[in-house]
Amino acid sequence: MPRYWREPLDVHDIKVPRGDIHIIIERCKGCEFCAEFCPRDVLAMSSEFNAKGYHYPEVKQADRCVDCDLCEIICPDFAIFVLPEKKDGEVRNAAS
Amino acid sequence: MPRYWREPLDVHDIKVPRGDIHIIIERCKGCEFCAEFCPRDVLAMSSEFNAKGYHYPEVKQADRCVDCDLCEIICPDFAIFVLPEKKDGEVRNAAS
Amino acid sequence: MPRKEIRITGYGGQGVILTGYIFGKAAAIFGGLHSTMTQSFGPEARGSACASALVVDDNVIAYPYMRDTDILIALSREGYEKYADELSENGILVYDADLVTPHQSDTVQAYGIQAARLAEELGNRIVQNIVVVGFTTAVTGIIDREAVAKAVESSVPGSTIELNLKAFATGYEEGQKLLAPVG
Amino acid sequence: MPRKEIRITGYGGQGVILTGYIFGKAAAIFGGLHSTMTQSFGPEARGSACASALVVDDNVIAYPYMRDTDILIALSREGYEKYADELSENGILVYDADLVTPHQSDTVQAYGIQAARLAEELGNRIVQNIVVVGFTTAVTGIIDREAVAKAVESSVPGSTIELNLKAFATGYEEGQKLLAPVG
Amino acid sequence: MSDLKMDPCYEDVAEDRHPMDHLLRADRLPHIWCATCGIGTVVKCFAEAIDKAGIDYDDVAIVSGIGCTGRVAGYVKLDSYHTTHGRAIPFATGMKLANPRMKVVVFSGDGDLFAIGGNHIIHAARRNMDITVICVNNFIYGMTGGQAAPTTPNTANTSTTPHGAFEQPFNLPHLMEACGAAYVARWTALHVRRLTESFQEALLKPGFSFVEAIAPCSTLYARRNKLGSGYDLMRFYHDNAEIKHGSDPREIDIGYQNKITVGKFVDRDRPTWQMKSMEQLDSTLGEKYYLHDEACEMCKEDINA
Amino acid sequence: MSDLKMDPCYEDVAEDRHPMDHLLRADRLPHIWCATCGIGTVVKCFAEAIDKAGIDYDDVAIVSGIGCTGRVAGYVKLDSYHTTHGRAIPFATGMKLANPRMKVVVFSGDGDLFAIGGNHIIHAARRNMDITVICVNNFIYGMTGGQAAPTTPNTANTSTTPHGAFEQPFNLPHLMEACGAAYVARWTALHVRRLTESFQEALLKPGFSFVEAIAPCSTLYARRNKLGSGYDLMRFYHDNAEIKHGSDPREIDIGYQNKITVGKFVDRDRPTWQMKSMEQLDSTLGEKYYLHDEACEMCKEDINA
Amino acid sequence: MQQAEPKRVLTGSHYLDGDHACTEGAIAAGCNFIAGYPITPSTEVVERYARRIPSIGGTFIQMEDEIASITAVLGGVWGGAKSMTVTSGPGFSLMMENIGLAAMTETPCVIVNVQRAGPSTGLPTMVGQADIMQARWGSHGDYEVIALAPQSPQEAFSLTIEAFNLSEKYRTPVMVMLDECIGHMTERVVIPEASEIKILPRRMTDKPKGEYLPYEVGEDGIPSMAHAGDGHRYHITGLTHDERGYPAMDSKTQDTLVRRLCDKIRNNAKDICMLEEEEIEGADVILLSYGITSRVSRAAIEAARAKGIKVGSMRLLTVWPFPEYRIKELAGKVKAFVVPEINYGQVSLEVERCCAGKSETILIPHMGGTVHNPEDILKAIEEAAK
Amino acid sequence: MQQAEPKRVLTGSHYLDGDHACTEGAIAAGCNFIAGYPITPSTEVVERYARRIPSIGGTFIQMEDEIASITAVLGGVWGGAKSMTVTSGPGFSLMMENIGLAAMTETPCVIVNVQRAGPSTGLPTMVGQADIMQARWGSHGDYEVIALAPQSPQEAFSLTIEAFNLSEKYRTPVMVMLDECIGHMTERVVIPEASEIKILPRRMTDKPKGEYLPYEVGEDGIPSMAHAGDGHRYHITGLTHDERGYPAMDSKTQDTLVRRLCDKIRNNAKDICMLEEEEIEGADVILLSYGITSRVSRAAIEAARAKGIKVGSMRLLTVWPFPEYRIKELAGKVKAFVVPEINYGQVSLEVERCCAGKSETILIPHMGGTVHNPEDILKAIEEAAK
Ligand SMILES: Cc1ncc(C[n+]2csc(CCOP(=O)(O)OP(=O)(O)O)c2C)c(N)n1
Ligand SMILES: Cc1ncc(C[n+]2csc(CCOP(=O)(O)OP(=O)(O)O)c2C)c(N)n1
Ligand code: SF4
Ligand code: SF4
Ligand code: SF4
Ligand code: SF4
Repeated sequence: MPRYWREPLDVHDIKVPRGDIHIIIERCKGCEFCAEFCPRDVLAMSSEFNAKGYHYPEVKQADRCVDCDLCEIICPDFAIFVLPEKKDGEVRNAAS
Repeated sequence: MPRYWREPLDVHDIKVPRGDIHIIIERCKGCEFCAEFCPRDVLAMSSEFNAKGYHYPEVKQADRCVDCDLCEIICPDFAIFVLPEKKDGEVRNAAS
Repeated sequence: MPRKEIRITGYGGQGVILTGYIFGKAAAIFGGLHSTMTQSFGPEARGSACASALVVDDNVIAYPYMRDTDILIALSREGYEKYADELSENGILVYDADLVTPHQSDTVQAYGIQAARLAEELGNRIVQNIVVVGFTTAVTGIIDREAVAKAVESSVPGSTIELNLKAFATGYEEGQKLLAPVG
Repeated sequence: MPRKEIRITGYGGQGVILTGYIFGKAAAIFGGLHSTMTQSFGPEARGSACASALVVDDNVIAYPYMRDTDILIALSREGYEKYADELSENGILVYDADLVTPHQSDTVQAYGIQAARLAEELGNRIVQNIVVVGFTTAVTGIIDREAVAKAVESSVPGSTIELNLKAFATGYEEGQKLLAPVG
Repeated sequence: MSDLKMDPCYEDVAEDRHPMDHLLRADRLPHIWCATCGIGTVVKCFAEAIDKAGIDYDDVAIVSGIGCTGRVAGYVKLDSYHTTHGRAIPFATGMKLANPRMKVVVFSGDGDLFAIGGNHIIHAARRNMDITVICVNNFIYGMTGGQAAPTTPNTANTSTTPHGAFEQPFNLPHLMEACGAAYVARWTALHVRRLTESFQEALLKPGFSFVEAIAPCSTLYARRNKLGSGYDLMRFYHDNAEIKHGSDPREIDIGYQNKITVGKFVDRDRPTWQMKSMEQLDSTLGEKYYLHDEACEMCKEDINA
Repeated sequence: MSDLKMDPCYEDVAEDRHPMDHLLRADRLPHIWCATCGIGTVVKCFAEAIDKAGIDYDDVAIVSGIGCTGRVAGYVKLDSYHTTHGRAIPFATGMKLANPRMKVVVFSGDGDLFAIGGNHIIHAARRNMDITVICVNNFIYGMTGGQAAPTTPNTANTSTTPHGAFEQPFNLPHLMEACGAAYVARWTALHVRRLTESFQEALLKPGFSFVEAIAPCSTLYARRNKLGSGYDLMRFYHDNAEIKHGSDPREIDIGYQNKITVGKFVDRDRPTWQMKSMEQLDSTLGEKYYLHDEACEMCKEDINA
Repeated sequence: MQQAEPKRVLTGSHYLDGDHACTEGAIAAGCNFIAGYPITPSTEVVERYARRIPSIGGTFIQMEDEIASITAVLGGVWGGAKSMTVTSGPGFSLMMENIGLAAMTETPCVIVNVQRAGPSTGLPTMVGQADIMQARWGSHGDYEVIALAPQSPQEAFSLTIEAFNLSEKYRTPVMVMLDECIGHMTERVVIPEASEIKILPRRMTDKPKGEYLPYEVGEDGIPSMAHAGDGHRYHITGLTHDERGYPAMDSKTQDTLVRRLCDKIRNNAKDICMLEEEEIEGADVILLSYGITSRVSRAAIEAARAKGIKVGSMRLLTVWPFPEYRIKELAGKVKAFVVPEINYGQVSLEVERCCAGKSETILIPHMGGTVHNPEDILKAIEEAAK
Repeated sequence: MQQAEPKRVLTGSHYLDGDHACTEGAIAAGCNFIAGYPITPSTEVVERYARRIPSIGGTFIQMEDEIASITAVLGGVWGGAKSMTVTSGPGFSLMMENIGLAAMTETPCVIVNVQRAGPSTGLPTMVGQADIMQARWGSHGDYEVIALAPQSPQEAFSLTIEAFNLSEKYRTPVMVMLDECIGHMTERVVIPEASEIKILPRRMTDKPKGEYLPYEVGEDGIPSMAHAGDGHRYHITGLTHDERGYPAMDSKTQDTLVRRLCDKIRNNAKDICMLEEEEIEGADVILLSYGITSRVSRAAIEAARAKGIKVGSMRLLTVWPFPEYRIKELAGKVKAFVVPEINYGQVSLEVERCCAGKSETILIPHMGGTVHNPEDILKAIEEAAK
């Protein structure tokens, strides 16, 4: 499948920012926008259904995420978001 | 008062057509369009009023009329019209 | 003053409504009376027959419409023909003599004035009605001259007050000249 | 046949209405019965919970709505949760086993089928409901298989008849396999 | 002068009829329009155009909305429909579709067509509905006594802009062009011959044709703005109208007492709604479209087998 | 995957809130829009733009009409008004005039704004009313089940054009430009960053700003036309949208599954309705205008002397 | 009366909802022009029509709004078509001005309102019966209309045909007041042979050119029509007009005209009103209902009878003109009229007025979204019978 | 109650017609936003307002049509203004959909309808009183409104103020049903000192941010408002909604909402209804009238009394809600109610219903264009008293 988003310009920088991907599964309607248009190919659709019967995304390659926020902004269901990766040692409720 | 209509191109032809001007006085609302825009300066406004209280036009120089129909077409009240002058000997109900 | 009913008639653009308004205001605001002015015109905004009606009374006016016309002011032939019959016995007819030719009548006092022409002479045909207001004030005496003048002054645009008061005076003088009935 | 009431529920886009339509048509046009299909959905055109209801009867149907659900066909969890309680004693539940997990109940016969999955296998998820139609026909026996098949055939676009009949057959076979109640 | 026939009263005209009287409801004349109002002149040009275009009177319907111009329907002796304010165009649309043989002409005011009726005119132009729209633009609402119109030029005084109009007016030809009209022209009531010609062209043009006819409203626009009478406005048009055929419609806005660009601005060929409708059915259904007796698939579907 | 937080049901999101949830009525999520519908993405971009433009949330009001897009008002946690079909713009106009401090944003569908609401939008643009209009164009009526819109491209299938659409659709940017809009842009829902930027510009632009956001209607437009889902339409936008800032709006019509020209087409300075209103009163009345305590001439007129 | 055109009649048994059945009724009645604007729950009517056009001819145009739709319908009628528009509450409200024009110009046309629950946007996909008074009073000024209320898809078919016939007979807009329940309820609809469907042709003038007056009437008070292009070159207007169709700005013409417009309906109420009565003789209580509510009431009526209550049933197929004459006849003969409506009291007000205190009127209001609970109706009947 | 702002009150005696007096009432009441579209015979109201703006502040916008006007008014209200629109029959018809929105969203606003004779374009410059039922029933779905009917320019002034106050009190659109006669009748209007004019301020929420629910109500059933920009970030919709203002698509919410919308008016009828009664005690006949007709009836009443007939007079200053309670009290105590109206029977239907056969109801219809002939009214009184 061709990639539909151009690579962010800063992709080869040394300090690549990293993101924590959060998915609110029950909001997801399985449109695949996030997975499809992710410039870093981080996401893939799960084979599981949520309660409404949709396949939702899951993180396929977490370490490739550069916190570009594209999945967050393109998601029509406010179902996915990315937070800058927490520093080591910091504790989060939900981490990818 | 300046003339507001250009002379018809055929005005200097030899066979100048002539028109019989008919005025339906009670339709007239005294707008002066006919008199003002007549390219041949045929009409003038009467000092009389009609029943509605308007001055109506009268024929000032009947022999200058070339049946160009301008007064007829510009009159917003369908109150004036021109018929081609009858040939000599022809009898008309109303002639100018 | 017992109830008096006045009809003003003409065509749109002649200031028929303003005429009624001025008399009404003169009565109700400057004359210590009650007055109700009503108007009627066709659906057509302008150009067609229109009329206003004024009831003036010492007492509160319940029924605001005309029953018998005490005074008919006719500024057009059409209007005159339409309302002439309504004029009561001993009613007063005021008319623009260039535009209206009243029928002969024994019971009506008729006062004609060439108001349109006088207005044109004053410089603007638009004050035809104010000439008539002055004239009517004089020939009918129905409302005090001062009150009517005040009503004129307070009802026309500031820039035209002078012209209008001149028209009023002109009409009033014509009226005084003519105090003998014609009809 | 005495009055029977069937509820079909799911979300918009699953063909909930068409499912009701097909059973209704099978009954009223091909089955010699009376039937009334009604529908309910949110103001939202699509995507949200929706349901259709079918009453089938030997006699003319006056009251066209559900009183006791004899058969509940649930294609979504939301729909199931909403209508499960309405199911009468000895009622039959038909559900998509991937999407709905029925509560334990002693009085209900429950038949699950992985209809969405089967439909996807058949090549188009859109026939999920037709799989369920076949399955329901088999497990409930409420309307003659022939009549239902005719109704399917005459209710879907010409180009999809084949696929739909295949889906119907698939569902029907699943139903026959599963004739023992699970609940 | 004395030998001119003067009709002593209105009924008397029969003997010596105005040559347009056969196209007029002469029994309703004189009309209600004010002295020096330009609407009558536009009507005159229109009547002339019908004759010149050689259209059978029985094949023309006039639809008007409400307004001074809206009264045109009442004076023209054609099938004529005086509808509600702003709705002449959908009425005309229905009539045209029901009776494609008719030339359906909408004759109405700028307020009627572009204020309350604005939505209908933009959609009719978009659809290229095969009607002719004549808009008498007098820059004001005449019938209701001189309120601002969506055409009132800036600073002009109206009864609802007593301190001067300030809303940007529509540039009617530009709007019509943007919506897709097939024919767009503008003239003033003074341009009697050009206007007549334009009406002819519009009547014969397939699709949506639009002619703006600028005309004096004497009683309200002229008087209120101290511009004299309609007569003075006609003189103003004489001095200030510039004929520029094919002007870019974007550049022909009208300012208060500014130059007025007139001319024909758009004349293009676009298939009409009806043509496109038929073409589309034809291309989708092919043969089937013409076989009206065959029930369509949908109908077959639910016939009792 | 297993360490990703999955909210087992809707209420559970509070702990780990989506960063936009403060701008959303999260208690109403999931929203009603279909799977792969693009409206949500446009809303997302809009929310982003408000944040980026640094506008106080209390100073923005959202007004929607009726339609799938019309439901935006119900999901955005701002003062938000879900009005009647087609009437968002006059509602917004009244609100803006009553409360000039507010940024009033109309967020609605192409049918709402350009079919039934067409007259309001052309007049608001003409007046340069200081509001921002966001039009989600999905080429169809979503809410009512997939009927033709005045944007439906020719030959597209809809429930009211079962044999293919044939009416010429509006070219929205062109129409808005012709009516006088100060800012006009078009993007697709795929252009999330550009769209967001455009919203920012529009929000900050004085006067009438208009952004067309083309978005997939999966359930009706895509499915009915066998174009797959909204996902496929997004891919189509990717392959077929051409960014051409400053294109002549006359040349950016959208055909059925043709190239789509996107970009910013108009960005011009025109005084807003309110500015012009004040200027006009000022120039006519001068000092008097500011002396509100002095009765105007008219009032003096009829005060009892 | 003529027979329907065979190519327009889908003879046979169909499984149709009320909306689709309504379309088939219109087609059978000869409707060859529909202008409409989509609105739930009515859109199916025009969607079906749009699909049916290639088989039947005719024109459907989706207008820019409901105002345009109703006005195009009027233009279509004067252009010679049999025309109809279809909407629901919000669109019905928008049509009001031009429904007035239809009444004023005596334009025969049909307006279908598939009622949903209001006010305003309300519950767009859910039932209401609260536009009944609006159908009668929604436009300004005095006029009368005819409004019918089907109770099943079968009746949506037959009453739509009837609506066309009545509109031609009385030269008036006729409303088909469906409700969402009937519109979206699917049942068997049996469409008879074309020869069994009676169509009333438009009453066209037979006057020679030059003599036709568009509002000249004979004894029955109903004028004859001419279409655009027929050569009569007549004028019509929404202004008060004389028999020539010319505006006449006086109260005498107004009096003649408005009385005639209203009386042609009022005086023919017995001809227009369709009532279904059952066990009225000797009843203690009459259950009066219309539309879906009449079906919901069946259960209550049967239960009440089972309990020995003498309850009659009166169903209004015609809601307007209101069958005043019939209620007045029955007032005093029964204890009460029980009136369930999916509104907060509309038809019940008319019942109450006509009862003149001689029988009680008991409204069972229901605000919409669902139908009544039959038990509430039963309870009211029991209460009333006491 | 607050006092009017002095700069908005033109204290003194003026010679004004009803339209102009209405404008002054609106200004005194604090109206600072008018959106309108010209229509005879109402336009003078907005024309005066446009002229008055420089002295009072505020905004007038002439919208593209009446639909835009009423909707802009609603937007203005939620933006914080006291707003009004003005129209006549055809425009009133066009406003109906969004009057429904006003009722549904409980938007306090004033709609002035200067009635002319209809239906349709009718007699645009001449009187009618035939929009009364439309005021009540013109929009789809169930709702209630308040409608007032002035009988003089003085009342056009004072009832317009009252209209604003009632709209704020009950959070509802209020209609001022002028008629052309009153609108175009000029009389002395005495405008009191600002301190004597009582203005009811809008009922704003006092909830802190985050706690405000737009449709939360206390015992009186009337919610408090917040304006755009107040920081509450609330939602309103024309859909059926719960107290949060969120759409709720179920019949229970519908029931609660629609009942409350109607009951807040119905249950307060005694507070809202203004009646002017005269010699009702011991009357044989009551002449019930409103607007211009009440003045035309004076002569008839006096003449009847002069003939020894015991005729009482009841004048409705409030037409809606209809003073049902009062008619019911009086029904049976008098022989008849005589109801002259410039229509073919509207308010008389309500009178007839409330009389429940205990008193006769005698309509004196008049189709409009002019007022009644007082003799016809007298004749009817004499007839009724027999
Ligand atoms: C629904 C409705 N609103 C308002 C009116 C009042 N009205 C009649 S004509 C008119 C404006 C006419 O202006 P325009 O179309 O420019 O025509 P003109 O009179 O200037 O020729 C208005 C506002 C009406 N008749 N109906
Ligand atoms: C007066 C009125 N007419 C019709 C409708 C029905 N209606 C609701 S939304 C809609 C069209 C919506 O289309 P669009 O604005 O393109 O929005 P979308 O749903 O596609 O986002 C229609 C016709 C209505 N609610 N009110
Ligand atoms: S973009 Fe959002 S809705 Fe779509 S698949 Fe990803 S998380 Fe789900
Ligand atoms: S143009 Fe017509 S109306 Fe004008 S003055 Fe001449 S005759 Fe009279
Ligand atoms: S008001 Fe103006 S537009 Fe109307 S007739 Fe008079 S001059 Fe013409
Ligand atoms: S119907 Fe279309 S526009 Fe509406 S929510 Fe679904 S995909 Fe979106």
